[in-house]
Amino acid sequence: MHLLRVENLSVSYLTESGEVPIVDRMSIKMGMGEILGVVGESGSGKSMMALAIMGLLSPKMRMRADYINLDGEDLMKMSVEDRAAYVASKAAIIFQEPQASLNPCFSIASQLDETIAFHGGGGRADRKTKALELLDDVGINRPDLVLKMYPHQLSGGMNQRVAIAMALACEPRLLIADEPTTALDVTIQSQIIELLVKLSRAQQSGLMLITHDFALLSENTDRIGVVYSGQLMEHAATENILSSPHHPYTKALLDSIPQLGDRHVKGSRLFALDGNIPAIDQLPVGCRLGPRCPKAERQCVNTPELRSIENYGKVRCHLASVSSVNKAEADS
Amino acid sequence: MTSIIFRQFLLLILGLFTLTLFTFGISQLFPDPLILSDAHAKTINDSLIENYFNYIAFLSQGEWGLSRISGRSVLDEFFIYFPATLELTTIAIIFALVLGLPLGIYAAENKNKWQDKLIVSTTLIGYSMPIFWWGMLLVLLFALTLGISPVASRIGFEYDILPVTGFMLIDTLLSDQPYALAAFQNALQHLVLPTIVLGTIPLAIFTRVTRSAMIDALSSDYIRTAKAKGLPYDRIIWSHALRNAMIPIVTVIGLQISVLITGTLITEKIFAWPGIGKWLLEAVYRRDLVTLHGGLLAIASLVIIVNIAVEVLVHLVNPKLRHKK
Amino acid sequence: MIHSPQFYQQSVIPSTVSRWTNNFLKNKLALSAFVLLALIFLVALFAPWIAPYDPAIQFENTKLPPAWYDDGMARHLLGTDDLGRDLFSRLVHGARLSLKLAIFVVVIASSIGMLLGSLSALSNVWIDQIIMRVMDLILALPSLLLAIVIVALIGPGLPNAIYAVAIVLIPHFVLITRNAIKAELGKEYVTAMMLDGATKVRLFTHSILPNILPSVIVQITLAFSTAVLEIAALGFLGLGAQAPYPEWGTILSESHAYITIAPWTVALPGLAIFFTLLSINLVGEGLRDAMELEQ
Amino acid sequence: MSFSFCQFGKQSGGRLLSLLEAKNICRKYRVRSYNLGQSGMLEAIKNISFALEKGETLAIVGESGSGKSTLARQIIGIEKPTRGDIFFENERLEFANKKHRKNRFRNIRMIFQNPYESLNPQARIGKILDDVLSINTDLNPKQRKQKIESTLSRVGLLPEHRHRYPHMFSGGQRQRVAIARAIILDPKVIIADEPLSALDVSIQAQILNLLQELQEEMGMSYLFISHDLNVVEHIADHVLVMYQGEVVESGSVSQVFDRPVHPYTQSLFASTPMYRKRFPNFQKPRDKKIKNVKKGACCFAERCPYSEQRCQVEHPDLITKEDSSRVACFKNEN
Repeated sequence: MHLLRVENLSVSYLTESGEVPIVDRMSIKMGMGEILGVVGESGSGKSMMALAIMGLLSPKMRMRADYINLDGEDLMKMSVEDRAAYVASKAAIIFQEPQASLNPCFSIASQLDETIAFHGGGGRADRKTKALELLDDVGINRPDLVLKMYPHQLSGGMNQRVAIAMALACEPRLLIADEPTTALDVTIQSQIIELLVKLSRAQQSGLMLITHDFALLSENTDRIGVVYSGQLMEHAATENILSSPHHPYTKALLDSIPQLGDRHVKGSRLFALDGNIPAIDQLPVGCRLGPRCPKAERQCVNTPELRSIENYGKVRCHLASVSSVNKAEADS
Repeated sequence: MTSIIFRQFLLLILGLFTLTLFTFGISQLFPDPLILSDAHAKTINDSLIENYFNYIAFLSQGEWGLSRISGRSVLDEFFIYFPATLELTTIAIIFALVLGLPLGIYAAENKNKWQDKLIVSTTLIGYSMPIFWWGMLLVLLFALTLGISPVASRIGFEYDILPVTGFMLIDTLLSDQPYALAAFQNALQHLVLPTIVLGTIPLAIFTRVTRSAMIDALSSDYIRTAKAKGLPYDRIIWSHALRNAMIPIVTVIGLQISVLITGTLITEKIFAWPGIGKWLLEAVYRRDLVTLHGGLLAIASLVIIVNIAVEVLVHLVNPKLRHKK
Repeated sequence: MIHSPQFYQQSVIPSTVSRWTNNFLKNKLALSAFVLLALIFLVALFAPWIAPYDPAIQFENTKLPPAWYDDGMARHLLGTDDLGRDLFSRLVHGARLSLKLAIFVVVIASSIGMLLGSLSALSNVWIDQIIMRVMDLILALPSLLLAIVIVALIGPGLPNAIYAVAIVLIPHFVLITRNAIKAELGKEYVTAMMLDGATKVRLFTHSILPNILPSVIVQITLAFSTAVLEIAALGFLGLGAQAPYPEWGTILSESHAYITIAPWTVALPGLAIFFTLLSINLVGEGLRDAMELEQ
Repeated sequence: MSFSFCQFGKQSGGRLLSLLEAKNICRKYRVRSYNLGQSGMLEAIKNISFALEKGETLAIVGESGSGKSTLARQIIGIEKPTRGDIFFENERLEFANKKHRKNRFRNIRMIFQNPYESLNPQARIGKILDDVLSINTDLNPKQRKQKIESTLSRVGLLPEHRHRYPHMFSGGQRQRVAIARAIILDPKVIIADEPLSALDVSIQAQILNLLQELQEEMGMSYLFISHDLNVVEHIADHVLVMYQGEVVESGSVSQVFDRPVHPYTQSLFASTPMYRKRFPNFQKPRDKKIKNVKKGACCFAERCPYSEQRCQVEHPDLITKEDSSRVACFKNEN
């Protein structure tokens, strides 16, 4: 049974001159307790997808989907109120800017307490004990002190821990972390990611880790989805993607990160995709990577569909099956 | 927190100092010297600095001079006229807040919809209203044509109310006359039109500020977090968003005080309201410089004090400022 | 040269100012307010030619209602006041007076204010503090109260009252200029320009000034509407323009007593003030949106 | 350019100096407290020394608050260091000296982190570049136009782009404009302050390649400030690791990336997923800070996994080893 199944989720932005699609027919599956990494560049729609699942899109956005099945119930069939309550009980989300995602006018205690109370946290004393426990769970040294503080008195890393504690207060089956460490320092980053992974494994809850940093996903995730320009380009197990990426975009992303031991040698260059990420209202015809793709062929002006490839996963590329066949031939 | 109060207190002293420097400077620049009392006259000599300190000394003893019109102490007169003004301005501010906050919140919730556009354009009309004309129009319509509101003054002359606190609404209730309750009602009726006239511009401003502060708050990350937690809509608006929006709103309320005093002068003239405005206008028509000096000093000190108080309040509602070392 | 790409490209990419103009022209409401304001300005400019009569001439028919009433007369389009003066002529001349004074006030206040604001932002802490404390003091003085004091000291009349209005408007310009400059100075492109070797003067004229101009322009429209209002208020209280000057506020104050007998003498000058203020505020609002400023 | 080249470099006053050298740079800021009368000094950087050779890249690595941007501000000449000297081409740069300033601004150029904020939003690109040339060179308008067009092509933009405003470019293009502005005067040193961190992954590689290309063509030296270890390993010749305003370790890229000694450097590697495999034994910094560390003790003592009694009281010196790498740690002394 799946924790999350999203089929053909589209999100568009309403303007005076019509709808601008931001997310295009995204389909994603997550098993119980699975850690899914979603990687993509800014504006690729990866955050919009998360907000759409959580029902947090701004009023100017429209979403459509065949179904969004979260822990056995289809969100698309619920009324707005039911849906909000159901999602809040099953899923939680943390954002990129920990400072901004906590209310600056309330103490940590009152924000945590509010959440615990709303999710049926019992009496005042019980709630306080629960709050202390939660802060302890996320590795905060002196929970009693932190409870009395306000977000601006805490560092970014601490605030992110508090945000995680608040998300855990809902006892979610699914935790979505939208660029949780981008605003943090390297050493703090790894602590937060480790914490998220540890909590997810301990509670057998799903974790969706959204980031632009491939390296971050390589160690921690079970499966990875690669998003480009609003479309899911590749969706497969982490080791598959890392060892033999099928989509040229994924390959380019992996190649454009300097490799270990790759030292300054005159004339050596990194692999880099040409050109710029297309503006969302000026998408190319056919494959959205087309004009930048080093392997583009004539057939790439036709829009590729997301196709399953045996023993691998799903890929949106005309050339993917060919190359995998070639690979199979070579193996035999 | 104590350090903030200390700092604001210093600013208050500094403000009052510049103010007295200003009034003292005026009194020196003009040939008609400002003499607060006979004792004060004796101390005046050639040294400016000494004169200033004497001036301060007399002011702080409460010797603000005698009115040239009535011959009474200016400070005493101020306290006779001030309650009427305070009553009117307080109620006008409450009126503007009670109406402006919900309107602003409602507009923010419906951002860019027709309700929002209607509210925003109405506030622009209110903001562009010359209030002396607005007052006359209201009097013409409600008092003179429809006759459902009194034309002027604080209370009907058939009621004889002993001034105890100076606030008509309280005094009528305190009165032991048999018509105390009727008088209270009558006083309320007299307040309606002046309140609307004086409150119109603050109402327009509060509505706009509330709207934009709420729009800012509602589009912030922490509201998204609150929504994700599944909190009820009303709680998100009235607790999480409004609490943050209060910071700019309180700041603007503070800035309105001096604008409100200007409005009071006009409103009191239209409604023959026996307050500070009437008192000062009388003084200027009859060139009573001592009264004007006292009035200017009292009102400006008041505005400075209120501004400082609001500043402290801003620090109180904003935890970021509260904990600043 | 004509075939060079420069010739072609320049016509393609509009300058910032033309982009703002386009934004403003797209805003129907602001545009109509601008047309109305321009009309008022034209009326003010050509008042002596537009007004049929001298505003001080007294006709026999006093308190004559506007021409569209049954007992109105065609030669007095908006009727006459209690002394038999032609209301239309008085309002037209009033426009001239009000706008002239308001422009004068705003020019004085904005130039002094911007000068002090720049000084405050660019000089050391002490000068900054002194200027700011004085501005705090002026902000604590209600504008009409200050006007009253000045009038009481120097005597009533237009020029004296005008100074009061100008003084009261200065702090807003000082604050907005100072804060805008301080914000600009903290921005990276100012540092970058300094590293290009730009002198302070060049930095100010090329980088800081163009970037703070939008906020100053919006402040000017705000100040203009405040000036019109305050001048009228002073006239209404009998402290500004004195009768028989055809100033809008003064006209209102004169006709206050005849509000029941000749309501149009109250309604029409008020409408004139109201529409002037409304159009200025709408234009200001439109400018703010067009120049992409945050509120 | 190898390190040994400088041994035969220009001689000045009997001393050998590199192209750009910083000696014991300190910068303190006065921190105004909200309480009246109380004000403290914050030492943003302490005793920083380094040498940058011609055509080489020195990378400065550190987290936010490590003082790496402050260091850049002292070198470029926006601020005057509280103490310490900066030598450029064997000449000590005086902060207030007009000739020195002009020379410094011409020859040491900067690329900022956020390309959008470092370009005047009200000016066309051509105007921004033209200003640089008209202030610093004697070229006539026609020559300036040629220079602008050739520089724009060089950084991968079109000559026509000079009519555009900054907001009309994408992030990567804007950083190209910023690079054009830096190289248009043919400088000798470029300080790049986190030039990639505001860019998307697929664009980062483009800009990194461009920077390397330009360096090879023009022989410039880079002072490359970054927190990204992969990138630093890829581009740098020498590395300076900073923590809380101090240099904790420095050396050639192979010294720092193959045999890091300082616990902070090690913890950086341990926190970066890609390097964890290379250095499986390195410890991450402590989750919970050690309390009561004395002021003036080792800057990393609070979070250091190997922190001992001595570390929490004394400050280790930055010791230069035989291979000319430097480390500030007691562990290394023994």
